[in-house]
Amino acid sequence: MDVLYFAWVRERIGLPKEKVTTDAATVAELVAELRAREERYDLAFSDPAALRVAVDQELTDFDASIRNAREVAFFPPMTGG
Amino acid sequence: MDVLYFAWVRERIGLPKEKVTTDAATVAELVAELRAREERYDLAFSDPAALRVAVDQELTDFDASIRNAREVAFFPPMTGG
Amino acid sequence: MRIIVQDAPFDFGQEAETFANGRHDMGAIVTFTGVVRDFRGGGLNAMEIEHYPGMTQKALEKIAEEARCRWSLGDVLVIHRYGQMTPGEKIMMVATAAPHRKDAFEAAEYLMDYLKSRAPFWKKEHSTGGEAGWVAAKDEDEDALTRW
Amino acid sequence: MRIIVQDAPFDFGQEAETFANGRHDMGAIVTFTGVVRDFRGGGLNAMEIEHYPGMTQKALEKIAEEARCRWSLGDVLVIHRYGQMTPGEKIMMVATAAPHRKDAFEAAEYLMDYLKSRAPFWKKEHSTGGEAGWVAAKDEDEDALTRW
Repeated sequence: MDVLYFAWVRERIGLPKEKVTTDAATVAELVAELRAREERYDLAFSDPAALRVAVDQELTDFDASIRNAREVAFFPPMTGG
Repeated sequence: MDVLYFAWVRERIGLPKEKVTTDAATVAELVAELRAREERYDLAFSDPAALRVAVDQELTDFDASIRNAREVAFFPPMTGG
Repeated sequence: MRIIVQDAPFDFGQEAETFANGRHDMGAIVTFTGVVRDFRGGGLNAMEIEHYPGMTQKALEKIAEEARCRWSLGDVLVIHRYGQMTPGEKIMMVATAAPHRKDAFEAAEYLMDYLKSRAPFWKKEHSTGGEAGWVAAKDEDEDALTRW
Repeated sequence: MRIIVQDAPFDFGQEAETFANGRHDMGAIVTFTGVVRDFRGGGLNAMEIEHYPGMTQKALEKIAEEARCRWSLGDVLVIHRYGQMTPGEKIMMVATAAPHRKDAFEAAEYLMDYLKSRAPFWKKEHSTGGEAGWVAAKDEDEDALTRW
């Protein structure tokens, strides 16, 4: 699946998008996998309360399933308007 | 003093403005004087709750003094906007 | 602050653009525009607005000043027409500029609520059938003032 | 209904005018415009807005559709820019048309509240001194959603 990062999450991880192959069933499991990879991931995800997630471009939460998901995106709380 | 009429008050009385010489101390006393004049005045002022008054171009109520007033205006509730 | 009372039409887009431009300290601009609405299914030939010339400008200025006291505003614009208008024509507009959107929205709503029931304008509708009638004030418009 | 996401500037006056015109059944038009605000006393060089291209349009459409379900609206317009902007430039606008002013105002405020915290935009401020920082979401913006 594609994993996307925006705003300071993108900056901390150092890339906007990557392909990830995972058996994670939920967003939270995917986050745990990513954090275990490298320090920059661990740092970016260190405060989950400061993050928002969208699965297939719909806002959801960290308990959400990512089975069959094509795209998961992580970002800080939005500041539009 | 000048007495002005607007909207349907003007139409019922049949004129927009007239000079009135009066000893009335309040708006209510002026209204009583006008009603005693002719039926068209009596009709126009028959429901005081349906009327609003301005003394010298400031909204006020029927108890207001008109001593030294230059201009008293009667009209229905406003419908601007 | 600009308060304009006129019989001529006004250019809404141009007024909105001018009002919104060149203010680097105001993050939020709200406009409200009132349009002559046709009766359901047609039948309104014209809307006539009578006003009290000596009092109108002062009454609008007082309402706008009160809004500036209550909210943090950078600017206020009020334009209100009188005379004859046809369906689709713009009757009036207000605009507010504020650092924050809450102030801009609340002040614009306040201006509209007071302008509806405290500014000396009266509307008369002329139907295509030739009948004419004064628009009655609505209880809900008077009630709207109680929230401020 | 028009939902536009673009990096180019938009012509606020023209958009407002076009939106407000030719509707004989809508008595009330409300617009909100967000402007890049300079820091108090100057110091903001540029505002950069990042967005999530695949999701933005859909998220805005969903918010606008929800507003149309909740209020009696004739039309809705949302324009939101992304990319680099300087102080005084317009970031976005919403416009609502309704038979009555209460619906037009409430729907515009609803659109703004949701657009602030539920549409995938992120603001970064670049100071004249060369520093840059992401704008933090405000608790009050999240709290604003609870009123709907």
